[in-house]
Amino acid sequence: MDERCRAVAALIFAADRPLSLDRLCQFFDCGRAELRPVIDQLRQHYPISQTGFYLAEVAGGYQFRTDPDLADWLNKLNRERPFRFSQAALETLAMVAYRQPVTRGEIEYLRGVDSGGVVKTLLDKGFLRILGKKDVPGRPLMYGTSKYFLEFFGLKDLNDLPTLKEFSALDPDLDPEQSSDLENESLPAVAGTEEPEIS
Amino acid sequence: MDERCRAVAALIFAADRPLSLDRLCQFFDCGRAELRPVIDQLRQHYPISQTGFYLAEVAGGYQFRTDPDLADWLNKLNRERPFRFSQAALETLAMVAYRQPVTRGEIEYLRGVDSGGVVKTLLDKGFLRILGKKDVPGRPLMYGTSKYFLEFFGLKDLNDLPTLKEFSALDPDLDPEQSSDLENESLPAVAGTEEPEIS
Amino acid sequence: MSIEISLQNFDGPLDLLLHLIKTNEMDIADIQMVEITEQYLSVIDQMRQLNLDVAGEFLLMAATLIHIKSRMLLPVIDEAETDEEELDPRAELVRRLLEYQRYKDAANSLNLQPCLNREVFLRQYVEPDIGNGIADGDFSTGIYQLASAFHQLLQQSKVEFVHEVVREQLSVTDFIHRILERLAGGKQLAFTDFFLNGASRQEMVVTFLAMLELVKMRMIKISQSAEFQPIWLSLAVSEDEVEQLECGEESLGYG
Repeated sequence: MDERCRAVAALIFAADRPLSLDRLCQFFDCGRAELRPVIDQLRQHYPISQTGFYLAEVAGGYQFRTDPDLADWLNKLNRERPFRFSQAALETLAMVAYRQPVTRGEIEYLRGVDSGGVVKTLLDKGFLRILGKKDVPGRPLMYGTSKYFLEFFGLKDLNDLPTLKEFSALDPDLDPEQSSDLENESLPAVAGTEEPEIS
Repeated sequence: MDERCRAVAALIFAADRPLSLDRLCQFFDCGRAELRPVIDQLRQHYPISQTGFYLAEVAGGYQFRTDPDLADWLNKLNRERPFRFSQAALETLAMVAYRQPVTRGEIEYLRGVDSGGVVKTLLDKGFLRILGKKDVPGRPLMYGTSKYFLEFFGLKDLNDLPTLKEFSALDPDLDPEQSSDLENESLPAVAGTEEPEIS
Repeated sequence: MSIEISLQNFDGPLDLLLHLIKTNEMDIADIQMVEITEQYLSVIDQMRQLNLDVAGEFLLMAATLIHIKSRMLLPVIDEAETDEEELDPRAELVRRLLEYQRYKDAANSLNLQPCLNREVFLRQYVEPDIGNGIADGDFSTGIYQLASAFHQLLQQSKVEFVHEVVREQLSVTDFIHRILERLAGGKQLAFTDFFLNGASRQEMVVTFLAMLELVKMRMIKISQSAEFQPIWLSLAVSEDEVEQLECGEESLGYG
């Protein structure tokens, strides 16, 4: 391994957040094309499930992480209990993740219950962030997921979210337009998430 | 590498201090003689000056550390660490954002502590700018947020800041009287509210 | 069929409905409204008998179900312009249930991802020379953190702040002039008259400072007939001298 490759590994190792390719390029004052092979070499050198920890691609950057299958061992080390999501928090987080930008009203329509408290908790924990205000009367706040959300779930980016399962019972005659909408929604819909009809 | 060897590597990697052989023996419920070869295998796998970081024996334990010859790169990382807001900086910035134009005296009145240093840091980092001098005795400087502030927080303009009413609406436990008081504070106050000049 | 469920186990009315549909092995696209409505209402009833608070959302859904059920009993008017949704009063509900089911599934699959500090761990050790004294948060700072900081500030200093909102500039000079104005024409006013109800702490302090300044300048007289008797304020100089008074904050040392 040449010095630059070693330096890249050391920087990723020492950084407290995932380091993006762009950030690394700034350090070495070079283009992405030059560093990409270096990253590839390192990822080959630190593959998953080989030596206890591996070079992962998360939240738009690179980070060393322990192998997930060693969780039981590592939990012995960890005195603190890991953060546990309530069903409500998880549902809300999923809605925001797949439908962002989304307003509180939209979340509440989808869930059928008041969600202010859950949204606040998720904001407090850093999983959500405020994206701005929606350009409709009342200018409600729009929410989206944070970088920490990606880091927490080990996702490269939003496209890395697990695809939404198609619901088998969906009757294609019921509302064809709607069902094709649903298919496309495995990806976060950025525009055209229809306004809920809240009376 | 077998699972125990990988687990040892992962534990050393994730621990917040060097792990001693004895401590590791506790984890695996086995004797030193059994684990010593595992450590040796890992030290061979992570030698110094090979891949950017190595398994070091320090303070009576084992720990992964970056190669000493890469210190220049790592110092650069530390220097260029993205600015993290301290609570004091965040409070002060919030205060200016919502109440601009605001004087240092007003910030200190609300925060209850000397804020000169924080204001200077925020000016240096480009989050704040000087709007002019207030037309009151002493002509104190008035501060406001900069264009960079808007960029940093992804805001179109100051109206994009969540109003405090919206904010407290997330928390159902907040007492209603308080939130109606806050309602008036929803937009950055433009007119100067001057502190009494009490020395 | 007897249903023994507690509403607490359900995230909301949609969750409860989905559960009922599943336990009845119904086709979600063809919900038997009479049956489902009955079962739903009986769950709500059970909760009420137990004197438990039934959240408004559950009641709203009950009303919706009854409404749909009654609409389904009406004859279908076969008009050309009625669209599919109007043909089936359940359409809206079915769509919401399907959508909700999808996010429930999504939530579960999200939970199966390896999570930080649950399945996956990061390097914890921080080299001693790292860190420049700036407090570390474990996530980045955004608008929310900003609004939150301000909100907390306001809560901490609630009392003072509320006054500050309505208060115009308070300066000792202003208060000196206010006191002089009120005493004009040789009036004598009680000390307490200057501290009316509703005055903020700052106003009181500044008023008091103004009085002390006036005494120091020998502009006013303060008198009391006996201990514990009212304290009276009056002008110590002629009106002309009052007119000539020039004082700024700086000359008073409050600048």
